Amino acid sequence: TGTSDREANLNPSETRTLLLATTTSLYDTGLLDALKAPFEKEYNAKVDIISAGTGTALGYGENGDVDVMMVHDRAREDAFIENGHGIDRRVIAYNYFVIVGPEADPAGVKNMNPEEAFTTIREKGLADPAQVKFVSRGDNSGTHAKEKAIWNGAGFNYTTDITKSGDWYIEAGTGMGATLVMADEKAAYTLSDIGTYLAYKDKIALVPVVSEGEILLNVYSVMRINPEKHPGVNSSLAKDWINYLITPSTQKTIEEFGVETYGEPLFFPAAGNWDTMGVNRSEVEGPVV
Amino acid sequence: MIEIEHVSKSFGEKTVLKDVNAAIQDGEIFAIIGPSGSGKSTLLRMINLLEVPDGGRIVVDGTDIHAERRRTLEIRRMMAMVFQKPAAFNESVYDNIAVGLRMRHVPEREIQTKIVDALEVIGLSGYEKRRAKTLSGGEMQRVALARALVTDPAVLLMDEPTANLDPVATATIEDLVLRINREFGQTVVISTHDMLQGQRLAHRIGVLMDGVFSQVGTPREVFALPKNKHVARFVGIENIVSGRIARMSEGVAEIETDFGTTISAVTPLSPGTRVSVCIKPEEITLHLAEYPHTSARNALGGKVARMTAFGPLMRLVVDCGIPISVLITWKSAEEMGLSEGSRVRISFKASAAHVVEDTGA
Amino acid sequence: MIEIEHVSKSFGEKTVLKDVNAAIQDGEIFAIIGPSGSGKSTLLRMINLLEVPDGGRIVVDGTDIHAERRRTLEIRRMMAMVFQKPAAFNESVYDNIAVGLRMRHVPEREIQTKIVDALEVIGLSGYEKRRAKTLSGGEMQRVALARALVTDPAVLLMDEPTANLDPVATATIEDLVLRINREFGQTVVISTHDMLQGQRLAHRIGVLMDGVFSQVGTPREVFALPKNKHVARFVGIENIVSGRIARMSEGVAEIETDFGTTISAVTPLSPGTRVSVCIKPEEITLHLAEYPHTSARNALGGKVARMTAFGPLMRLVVDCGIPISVLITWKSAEEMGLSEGSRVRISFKASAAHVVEDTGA
Amino acid sequence: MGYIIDGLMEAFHLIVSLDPDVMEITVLSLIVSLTATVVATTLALPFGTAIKFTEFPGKKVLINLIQTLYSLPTVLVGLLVFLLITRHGPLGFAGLLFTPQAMILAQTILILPIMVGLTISALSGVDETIRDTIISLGATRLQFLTSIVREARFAIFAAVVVGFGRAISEVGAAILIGGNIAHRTRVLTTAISLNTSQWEIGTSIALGIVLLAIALVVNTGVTLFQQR
Amino acid sequence: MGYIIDGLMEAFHLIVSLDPDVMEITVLSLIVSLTATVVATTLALPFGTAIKFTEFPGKKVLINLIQTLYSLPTVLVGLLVFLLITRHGPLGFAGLLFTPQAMILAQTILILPIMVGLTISALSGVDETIRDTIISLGATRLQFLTSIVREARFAIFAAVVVGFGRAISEVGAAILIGGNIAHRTRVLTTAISLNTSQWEIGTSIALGIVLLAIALVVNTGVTLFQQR
Ligand SMILES: Nc1ncnc2c1ncn2[C@@H]1O[C@H](COP(=O)(O)OP(=O)(O)OP(=O)(O)O)[C@@H](O)[C@H]1O
Ligand SMILES: Nc1ncnc2c1ncn2[C@@H]1O[C@H](COP(=O)(O)OP(=O)(O)OP(=O)(O)O)[C@@H](O)[C@H]1O
Ligand SMILES: [Mg+2]
Ligand SMILES: [Mg+2]
Repeated sequence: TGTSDREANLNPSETRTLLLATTTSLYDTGLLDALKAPFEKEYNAKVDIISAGTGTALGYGENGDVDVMMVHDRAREDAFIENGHGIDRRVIAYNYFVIVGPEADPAGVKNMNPEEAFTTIREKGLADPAQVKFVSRGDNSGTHAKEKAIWNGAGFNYTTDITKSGDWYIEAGTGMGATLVMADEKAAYTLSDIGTYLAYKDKIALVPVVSEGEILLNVYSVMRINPEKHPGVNSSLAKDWINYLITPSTQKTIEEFGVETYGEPLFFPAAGNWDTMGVNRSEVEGPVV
Repeated sequence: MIEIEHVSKSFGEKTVLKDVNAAIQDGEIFAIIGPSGSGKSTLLRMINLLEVPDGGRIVVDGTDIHAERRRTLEIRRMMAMVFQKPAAFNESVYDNIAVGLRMRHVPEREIQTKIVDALEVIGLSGYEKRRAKTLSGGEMQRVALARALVTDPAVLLMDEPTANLDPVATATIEDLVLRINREFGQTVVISTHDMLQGQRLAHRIGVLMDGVFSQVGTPREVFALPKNKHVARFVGIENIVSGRIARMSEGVAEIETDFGTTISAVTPLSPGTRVSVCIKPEEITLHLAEYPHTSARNALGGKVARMTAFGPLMRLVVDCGIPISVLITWKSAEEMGLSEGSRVRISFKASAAHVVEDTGA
Repeated sequence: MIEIEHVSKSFGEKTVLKDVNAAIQDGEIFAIIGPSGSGKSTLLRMINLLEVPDGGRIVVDGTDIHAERRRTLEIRRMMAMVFQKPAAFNESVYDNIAVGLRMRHVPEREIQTKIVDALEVIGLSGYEKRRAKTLSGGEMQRVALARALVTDPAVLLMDEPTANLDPVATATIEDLVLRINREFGQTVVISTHDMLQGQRLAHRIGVLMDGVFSQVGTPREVFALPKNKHVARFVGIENIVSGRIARMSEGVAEIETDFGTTISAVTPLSPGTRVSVCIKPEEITLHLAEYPHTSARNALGGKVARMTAFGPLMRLVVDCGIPISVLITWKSAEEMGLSEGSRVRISFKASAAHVVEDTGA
Repeated sequence: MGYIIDGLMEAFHLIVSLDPDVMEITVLSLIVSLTATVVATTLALPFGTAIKFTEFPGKKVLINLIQTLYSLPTVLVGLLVFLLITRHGPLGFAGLLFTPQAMILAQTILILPIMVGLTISALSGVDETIRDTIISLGATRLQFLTSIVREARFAIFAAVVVGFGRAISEVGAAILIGGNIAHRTRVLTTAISLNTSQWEIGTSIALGIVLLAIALVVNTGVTLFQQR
Repeated sequence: MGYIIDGLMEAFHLIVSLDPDVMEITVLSLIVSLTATVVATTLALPFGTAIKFTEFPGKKVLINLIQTLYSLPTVLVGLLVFLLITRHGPLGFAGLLFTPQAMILAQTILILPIMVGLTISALSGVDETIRDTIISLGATRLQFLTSIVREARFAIFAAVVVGFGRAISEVGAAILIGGNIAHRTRVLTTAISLNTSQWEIGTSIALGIVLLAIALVVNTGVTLFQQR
């Protein structure tokens, strides 16, 4: 059957289950947990969230092992969709990456634009790696992709000018949290998504040094796995989930999420902001049918 | 019947058994004696299927036991072995003895009766709950015997089963073995280094030496008529004199010894043959030097060189050119007033000198 | 000197040693004999500091060895022990023997000489490279002895060192022990269940029974004059007759036995005392029934009930109302034409009957 | 140090309050790892005995390979099992991915080499004379197995404890195969990882202590069992 | 199966081409884990021997606790070491965080319990008669240790192999303490994790195979050494 739900196979009396793969940084904000409760109630379903690195999450999707995918790496999403694994992408929210660094700001990049700041950090880092350092996620995550984009935007060739260019540039190869901790330990700069940074703010001494600039835009989207390529995925519930996310009430929940905890919102709702994000309106508001 | 046919065995470079042959009858008690390292344990282990012969075969009741792999278990279960180094399972004495029975699915109640009886017989009643690992050497040896016996084996293999036991405990065990052999017709193959034990228990003895059974025979045959000087020496015949048969007169051979003296002895061997003459110390009569000559064919004069206790007897070494050991009772030693240095005459009958051909080596 | 003073030891509920006392002189060979489980090994292990006495103390050259913990190593290094179950290190024979020397930092060249010599003496030359775990029982026992001996201990402790050896190998070992004892004045404490070995080797013997040394004395004393009937039975005196001293006449006691007969014997005990009379089988003279009466005080008629080989001798059991064992030579048995059922007379001197007081138990 | 004290306090609190979430993941941890240990033990005993007591060419090489697999990284096991049970994998039809069953499978594979290897090692510690005695007493193959294992029981229990320890403490396979789904496949180690990635160090330590606490209970159980 | 074949091919390629990046992380893996194993062994032998051959109250409890620490999750070890060596921690002044030295420390702590436990287990396999013989021959404490360890060497080598396996295959502590910094603290397991998170399964498997290959080399070395 088209929707041969594996949960149903195991236990037919159980409610339907949606398997959702997401990146750690999104999951760790707690947004998805906040969103899934009303959905589960409304649709008499269960949402099981698997959080992993962007690559792993997409990997699960490529194999048709999950029903829905939520990541924030447009380039790889495009490839994913192009390869026929994903369909019906909808953008649900956005926010901005921040460049964080030591309070003392040894490179003096505060309030520069992102590209300038990166250029300066590199320059000062090359000159005095003991004072100025940059920690990179180095793991090909969405955040890392963004970092590379900024280096490119600043006119550097990432592989030749940045990596292996000196002790100032530290390629960590770990999650966002660990990278923040490392940057903190080393009094270094790094690029972080705002959600993770806010979650870590109290535990580390890093402060945002650059938080504005178009290039820092971070777009979160959802898509379902293509049932034609992967028969057996829970397609109808996946549609329900996407549609649920773009409804105005859900968008409102997204807008308000985190205010209580952090004193500021973690996400901006996608609804009405397709321009800011540079995507089609249908990708924001068009219901999946 | 256990037929051992041309069995050989080497460990690495070292050949332990060359060509071992013997047929052990049902109901027989067969003792293997031989020097340390001669392969007694190896042979028993091969009968028990723990070791595979390199050559030859062992046939038990018509079955070549190392060839018929399908019947291995059945054959093993009709035998039981008491090892030279008895192994204790890390369990109670009770559980140690019960192992074989449990393998045969004997009901626990029956096991219990058997074990209580067995402990009684070996003199270890009340030891049921003791950790077997803490037993004394002799206690463990007896437990190992009980472990083998309770399985009622048709063939009992015992590798020096009383090595760690005092004479009183040994006697108990020997009585037990004799009894079950008589009552149940159990075949017993025992290796022992205790010559007296061989004599006491065995119907026949095999002397394992240099990779072969140098001699197989009744205890009397082996101890009184050893086949060669090596067997003779091993079974405790201390006086072995080399020589050559010079001539025969009236059916009695005159043997010129390498030490100049001449010994008369009864032997079918012909003149010219090189021989060893074995004279058991207890076959020699000892007199004070002044005693009138006796009828015994052989008589030598000498001096008492050493006197030592030898259990119920006294052992004298008399220097007659060659040292000759003589066993006499304490009583006679006392009566004769012997002491080291006393001049004496020794004599023995021509029939008391056992002559064996010297075959090299 | 090793002074054993009021030593006691229990394992759990079980009291093994109650009150053991002995003083072993420097240069003495002291043999411990006793039934299996009597605590021989335990006592040796306590001297070797492997076990701690529950009570009493062991003083070696003035030092209470279990109290002076600081000197433990020094004391251990002046001793060496040959264990009843010799343990083989999972190494070559060479390395097994070298262990103690390496611990003492003896130069490797010297070690090598010593080991070659030691292997020669124990008859295992050429065994250097053999894995010790594959040695035969007797071979391992000899290696363990070599391992102990090469350290030149002032005190050599041996726990049944020849249990797995044949008489020829045993004789070699005994000669070795006697020689080093003579040459180097080594003190030797040996436990053995081989009575003859005790007799052959020991200057003095201690009989360990029921937790105490029932008797300590020269071999002659222990074997000829056992202190009580238990010792008597243990050392192999088969004829032990219970009775009561009825009267004394001319310094000789008349003992009414529980079987009706009367035995004359020499004893300082006074009339009325309950006693056991021990008569060694070899002290008894045996005649055919028609033989004229002898001068011996004690004479009994009977019938030969059983004849068995006993090494160089023949053992007869004569039924005289009570069964009496007699040892005679094969020769006399033959000369008298004895067979089972023959009517005989046995006799023994009053001085040949050893009388011990019965003290309960 | 503050974190450690916080962790201890929180662990204490979590344990005494029987926090339902913690209870749930603890129970799942126990079920998954205990089952994997039991399955691996059941396989390791006959395998180990067969390898130890059979002579065959390449035996040493096999043992060497088994020992090499002690170094199997948990992530690699996770990946291999993933490839096996992913929807398009050979066992995809069974729908095992993201289930506790799959985690049991992965942990079993992970600890099997070490359990076989330590079983062999344990059996090597049994004296040859004991082996001969068992055979001589007329043991069937199965009786030989049970007797020799019984004799080696202390070392085998040590192997079991090692296997269990490795199973319950591993996270790589559990997270890849289980997906760390709340209320479904979240176990103690994946929860610790999650909390660590959120830098909730106190909670991580608390969960670690809970993990050690249940390991303590299991080991005490095993110890008491083996001393029977 | 495709991935596995890819992985095998890639592993083969990485090995024969002596890919410098792979060489680098392989060498670091080896250095870190071997050092940790050597340090842990050096500590475990005397500790294990002392615990085994000394009688003291609470001995059973101590052994139980040691066995419990077999279940120590690597992340927890990572966290504890992190708290110790973070800039604000008691050892912060040493600047150990994100260095191979710190990884060695963490792995040593991780495998120490299992090495002590298995040492005790190995020594328990030595017959009491051997123990008595060593003492009787007049061994000093140190000689006793070396002799008994020598006699238990097969089981101890098994313990070493287990310890090494656990060290080289662990990732939780390595990533937390080392940070998986390219060309500095990246080891095979952290590289495998990274590649897996990027869904470079072929590379992950290839690196896993490289890891097993070096484990094979190490184990073969240990085996040859112990058979000397
Ligand atoms: N695995 C082995 N490798 C090499 N030699 C061995 C092996 N097993 C036994 N041997 C040798 O074979 C010979 C015979 O050993 P076996 O145990 O049968 O002797 P034995 O007659 O029982 O001696 P003992 O009276 O000392 O017990 C010995 O010299 C022994 O060293
Ligand atoms: N750890 C222990 N626990 C309980 N009983 C023990 C322990 N060790 C020894 N025994 C008992 O103590 C007694 C004396 O043992 P020991 O080994 O000293 O006897 P032995 O005289 O050497 O006997 P054998 O002649 O049989 O070697 C034995 O009955 C033995 O069972
Ligand atoms: Mg033998
Ligand atoms: Mg003893």
